[in-house]
Amino acid sequence: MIVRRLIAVLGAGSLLAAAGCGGSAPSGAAGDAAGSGDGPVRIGALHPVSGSMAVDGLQMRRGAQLAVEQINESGGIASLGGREVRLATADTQGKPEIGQSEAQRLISGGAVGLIGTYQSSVSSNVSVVAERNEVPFVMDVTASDEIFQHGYRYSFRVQPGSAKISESAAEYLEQVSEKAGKPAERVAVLHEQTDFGTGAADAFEVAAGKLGMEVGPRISYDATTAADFTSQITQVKASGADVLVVAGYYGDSLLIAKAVDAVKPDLDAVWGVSNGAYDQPKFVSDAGELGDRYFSTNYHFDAQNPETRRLRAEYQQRFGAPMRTGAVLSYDAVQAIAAGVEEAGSTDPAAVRDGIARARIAPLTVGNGPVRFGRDGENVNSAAVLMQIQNGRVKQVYPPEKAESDPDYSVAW
Amino acid sequence: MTATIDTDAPETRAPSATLAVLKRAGVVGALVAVAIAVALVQSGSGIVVWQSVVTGLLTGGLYGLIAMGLTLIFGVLDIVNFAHGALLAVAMFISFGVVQATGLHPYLTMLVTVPALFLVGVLVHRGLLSGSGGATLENQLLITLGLSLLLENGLLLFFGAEPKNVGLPGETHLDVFGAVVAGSRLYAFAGAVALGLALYWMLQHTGLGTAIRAVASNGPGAELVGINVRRIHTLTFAIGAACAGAAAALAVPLLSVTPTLGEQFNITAFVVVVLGGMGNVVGALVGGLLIGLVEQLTTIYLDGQSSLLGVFVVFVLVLFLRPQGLFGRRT
Amino acid sequence: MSLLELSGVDKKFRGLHALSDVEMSVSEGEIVGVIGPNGAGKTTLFNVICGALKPDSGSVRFSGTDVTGRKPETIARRGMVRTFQLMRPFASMTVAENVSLAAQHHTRGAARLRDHATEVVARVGLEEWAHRPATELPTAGLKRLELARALAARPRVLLLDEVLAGLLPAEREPVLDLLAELREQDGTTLVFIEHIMAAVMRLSDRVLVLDQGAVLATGTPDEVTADPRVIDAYLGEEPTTDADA
Amino acid sequence: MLTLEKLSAGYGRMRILHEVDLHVGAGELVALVGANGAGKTTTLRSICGQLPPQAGRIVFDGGDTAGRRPDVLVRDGLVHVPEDRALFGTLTVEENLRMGAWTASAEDTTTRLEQVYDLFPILAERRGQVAQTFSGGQQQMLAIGRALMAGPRMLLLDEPSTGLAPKLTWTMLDAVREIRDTGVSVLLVEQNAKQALAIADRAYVMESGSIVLSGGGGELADDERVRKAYLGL
Amino acid sequence: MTDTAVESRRQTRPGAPAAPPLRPQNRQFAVLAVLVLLAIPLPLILPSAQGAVAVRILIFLIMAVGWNIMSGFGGMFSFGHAAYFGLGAYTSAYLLVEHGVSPWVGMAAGMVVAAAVAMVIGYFSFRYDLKGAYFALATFAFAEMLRLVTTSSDVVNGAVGYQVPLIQGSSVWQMQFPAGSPAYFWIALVLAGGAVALSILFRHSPAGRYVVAIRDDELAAASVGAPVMRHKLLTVALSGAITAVAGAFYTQYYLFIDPQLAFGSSVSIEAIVTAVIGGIGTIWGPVVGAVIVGSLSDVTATLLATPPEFLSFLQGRSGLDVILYAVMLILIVRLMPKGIFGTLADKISERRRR
Repeated sequence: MIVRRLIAVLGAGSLLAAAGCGGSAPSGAAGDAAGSGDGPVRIGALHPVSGSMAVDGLQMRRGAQLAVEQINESGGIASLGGREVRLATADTQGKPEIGQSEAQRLISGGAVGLIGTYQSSVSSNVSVVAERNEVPFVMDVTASDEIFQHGYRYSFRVQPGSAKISESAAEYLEQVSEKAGKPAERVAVLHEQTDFGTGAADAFEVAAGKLGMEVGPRISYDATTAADFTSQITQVKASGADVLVVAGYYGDSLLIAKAVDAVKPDLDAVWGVSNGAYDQPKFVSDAGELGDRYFSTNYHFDAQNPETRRLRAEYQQRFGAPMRTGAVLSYDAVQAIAAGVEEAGSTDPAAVRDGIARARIAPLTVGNGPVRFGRDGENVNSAAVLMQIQNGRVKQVYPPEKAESDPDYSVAW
Repeated sequence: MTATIDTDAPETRAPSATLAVLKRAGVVGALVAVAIAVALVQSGSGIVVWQSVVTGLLTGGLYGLIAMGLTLIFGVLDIVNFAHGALLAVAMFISFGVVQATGLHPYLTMLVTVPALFLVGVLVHRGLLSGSGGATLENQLLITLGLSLLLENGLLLFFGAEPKNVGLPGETHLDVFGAVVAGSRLYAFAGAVALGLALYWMLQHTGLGTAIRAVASNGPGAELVGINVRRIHTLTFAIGAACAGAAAALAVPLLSVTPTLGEQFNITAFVVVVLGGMGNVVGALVGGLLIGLVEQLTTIYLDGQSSLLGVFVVFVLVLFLRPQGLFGRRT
Repeated sequence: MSLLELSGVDKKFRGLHALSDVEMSVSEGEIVGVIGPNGAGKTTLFNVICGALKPDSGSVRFSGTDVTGRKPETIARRGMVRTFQLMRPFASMTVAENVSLAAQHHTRGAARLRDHATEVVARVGLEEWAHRPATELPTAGLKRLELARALAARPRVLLLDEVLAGLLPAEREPVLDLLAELREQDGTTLVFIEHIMAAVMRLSDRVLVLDQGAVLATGTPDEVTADPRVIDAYLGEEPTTDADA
Repeated sequence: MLTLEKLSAGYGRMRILHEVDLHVGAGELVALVGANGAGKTTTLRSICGQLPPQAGRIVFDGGDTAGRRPDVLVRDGLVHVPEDRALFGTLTVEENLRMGAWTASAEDTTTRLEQVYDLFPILAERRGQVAQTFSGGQQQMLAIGRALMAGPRMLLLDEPSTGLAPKLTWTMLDAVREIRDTGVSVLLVEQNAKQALAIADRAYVMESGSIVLSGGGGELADDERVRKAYLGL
Repeated sequence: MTDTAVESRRQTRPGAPAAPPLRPQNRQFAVLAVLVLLAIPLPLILPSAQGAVAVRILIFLIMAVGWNIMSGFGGMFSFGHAAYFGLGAYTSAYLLVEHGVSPWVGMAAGMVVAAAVAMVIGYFSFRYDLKGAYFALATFAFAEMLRLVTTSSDVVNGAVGYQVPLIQGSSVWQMQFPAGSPAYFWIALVLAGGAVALSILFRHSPAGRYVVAIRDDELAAASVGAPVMRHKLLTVALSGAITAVAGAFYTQYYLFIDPQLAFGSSVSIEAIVTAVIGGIGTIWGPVVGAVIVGSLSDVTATLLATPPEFLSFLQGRSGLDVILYAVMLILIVRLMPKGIFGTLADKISERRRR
């Protein structure tokens, strides 16, 4: 008796909660659930706006919002008679299972496509949801290359994959060091030991090997516990390597820079690959002089593109913070979906998918041309750029056509 | 009249206890020496191993520092304080905030963090842990677990997840027989030793310290000599929290300050506490050094493995074989 | 033939000699009382017999087999069951559940278990309490529950640790009657620690006196109570004159 | 000094003491004897504040002790030495003694420390030794010494002879009488009836949670009924 | 003798409570059946996002039931149930991805592996007599070790983890269905119902009664013949196996698993918190707890998406749901140590007795 009553009460409670969730979708969601009504075209954005990734998540959500505003200002979707676009947002909390249910919610709310999600584990889940529902999913930031090995039809990615960045890093390193007259021969690699760092280091090792560089020592570390890298840097110093490649997150990369400053190994360069710190303005201010002349190969907003400059200025003005590359990628991802709708002339997600596959989008991030998706869903023209901290600023230095200034192949100590 | 009662107490027992501790210290020392020798063979580079040992000891000092407050709470109140790491994070944020607001030298923020954490400790103990609801071990564990989630996410809610950094003004590097030591780490290490000695002195030679040990040794007995046990418990918890405050000020130049930074230290600190024997402040310091070494040597032994793995292996071995810790006495 | 036999049992705690060289033999159907002042080692003796403690040396034989250092549950299942001086009910269970648990190792099936438990509960006079939480019982009830639980395990030898302590004189009678009946009807062998001498006198065939871990005397109740050493051990020595000096 | 009026006490629903009346005058040494499980220890635990009474009153020095914890009563001069001695095992002898004077001034601590060392010289010899390495007799001396450090006006002693060899028991009880002679009231719980009755001014005999006999110490010592209460003859 | 027995069963005196039913499990099974029947139409009624929440609740439920058997009934406070969840998840994922074995077989294999590991960890912990905090810390250490070893083992894809390949169409044997299919919910419902049924069966079996007695008083239980070690091992094995089911189903539903998701300490904490909030050591506590904890993050998400006026400052802030559940955990432990269900059940049975 008691039990049943209790369960009934709780059941009612959870139904209420569930109803509440449904209610959180903007009103009218049910009306155009099929995506065929006259209302705005809905694009779903999944980002971690709570939890430890919230800062980046929020940046990306805002970047997507700016893209939607830009589209509407320039007349909406022309092929649908100027229909407006609206962003439907969701918080993944950085958890795959939340990401999955939120993706489901956005899709049943009538989203024609999804963007997201900043984390590989969440993107892995959302890509499956997208595939099953036959709704396109354009990834803005997602490092994992694994997702694109399943032959999913509905998954796309704007940013260059981890392997591509690593290959570019090896290539740029070879060329830049050669040009400076100090060709890199022996490269030490220090990487965090999860998926992200290991993947980057593996790809780099292969690419560098092909270019005739010797990789070693390779040292991995646990980013969640490492508090001091003096020993690792001493090991690098003892090995006689010319260059130190670092694939890590922000905090650990900062500690590595401090240890390099302490040990002062005999290096020609410190080189970030997909690094979370060495191309961040925050690193410049946190590390100060000891970060000077650090290189970083990564995806990046295109600092040479006036459109990008305009967008970043607007972001800075509206939100009081510099716009990060992730947010610019979200902007591009929304543009990709909008272009897909434009191309398809329909809000049917399957048609939009084909539209995206056909579309060409001028990106605000660095690329070798317009965003164009290959068979596997990867952006064929995605590219990584080399940045260096010069005089307290992060500058694009290579390849030459993207360079703001010349690379300075030397170290500060 | 004098009552003389002849006794059969073996008088050799006290010295033999000291001897046993020395013997165990010898065994541990020998194990460490062997471990270092193996590392030398494995790595092939003297300087790398030496740097690892130095780094391990310095990091270990930090672990000892953080574990001191925890061991006090564990030993006297029998509370597995899962919120200790979160308290450390709170103290770090206070320290960071003070540096930001006033430009004070990071170490001087101790003047704020220590009293602040002391107060937090009083509030937490009085508000959450003492009294009937907190009675059983599991309940206290769950309450402190809840508290750590609360504090971490509270910090997240109000300060965001962006890591914050505090530099040490006038940071220098020293050369110790070829190994490089950052001044900030050396100061933190010295601070850990000083704090450990201060705590030890306080426990051994002050009335309050003796009372704390008395309560730990026999709570009902302490009540029978007129000690207000609940007050001593609160004070002990507050002192333990204040230790986290001191640790925070010493460690703030070394780490990126994030709401969840306590997590990485929490479990290490528990290992240190168990290793050193619960309630044993000097044991915590020694245990900290050992764990620091274990971490560094793990990375030499097992390339590609997390340094935590070695820590957990040592932990499990200690739990099974010497649950009273290296320097504790089996009860 | 002796059913339970201890020889040379020694047990030390941190230098304290809790039992030294204890010899003891109990025949089938016998009732043996164990007496001795506080701290004499009586409960330690039970702990060693029932496997809760391992003796440092010496052996415990039960029904012809050596059970020294065997696990308590093994010894219990063989038919040697004890009660505890400080009552240890299963706090989350009712009285009947406490009792039927003890019968589980020889009786299967919910209905048969319940019948068995009901019978035992009635036998110790706890019917009214059968379905209440065991923790609600008063002292006397808990003592009976200890007894009931041990009985439900179908003991051949029942070791009772102060089942009468804390009972009012009026409450003792039925328990004593029950113990007597156990031997008469069930043929159970009883070894019991007791301070209440009237009970020891009335029930025991033989009495074993422990003092400071050693067997001070054995014999019939009359022999033992007349033994001056026993009286000394109990009431303490007379004041000696030289101590006044 | 101390009066119990119809005191009933116990644990939870379990009642162990049934309306106990008892009185200890100033400077008196009163023995409370009885068989195991008669309720003697429970009586002491109630008096010292560890176990709140279920009914009845405890009046110490003219005031009701209701709701006062042991640490508060110690400040008023009522000190309890429990049967398990409750020593601080990891502390040295001297630390144990100094803790005994937690409520006293530094001056008093020093003088009392000397007095205790005078009473039990062995403690002075081993002042630096850790208490848990002591034998039973030494622990008992330390426990009493620690209680004296508080400067008690009334001492509750629970079975000071437990675990002692018979010869030592007497010496111990003699020390108790010595303490009485310094003006401290003592309520002594003993199973060791003969000796307790021999030194007590007055005595109560307890059985099944009630007082069944009372009278002068010497008078009860010869009383056949005491013997019966123990041996049940 | 028989007469008194009958009389006491007939129960005439007002003071004595009535004899409980001979098989109390029958009533609990009935309740379970009703609950399951009521839940069957849910996925057809709920919008799909809420359907996903409902599945998540069921996963929490299985985890909490598993934890409750060991820590609630058995009193062995585990702080490392992520170990068993993760073993279930990884075993099934490994078998499916590397060897194409059906997830159902993988689930069964995961149960076996988890039970075996639980028994090994348990054996050593009991052998060395770890109790209370030490036991909790040891279980935690084992779970963390599994996480670290998995992270760096190429055999199981290291930190990358496993992504379950998507198949075309739906297959019960492969446990894959189209988006929004109610089948996932129904499978989870069967598994959760089975877990609760197993927990009921166990609780009322001779073994389960021994386990509870051992929890209450180990020596007393041994003294009436309860085989202590064997039953403790049985308990941890059963607990591990049930928790492994949650892990295996999780992998199959979310189609992705990595070391942090599988063995991370947050998994252990979720299992504990769910059972504690509902009520430790009761059959229905984990059920109640799962409904609350499982839907909590969605309730807060809703609250934050469109916050009421006085909470508007929280919009866009993070961590609120965890704060809520932390506060709930602390309050429940302080004020209702038996959890929501345990406390209510006590109150009601007390009132009934009066």
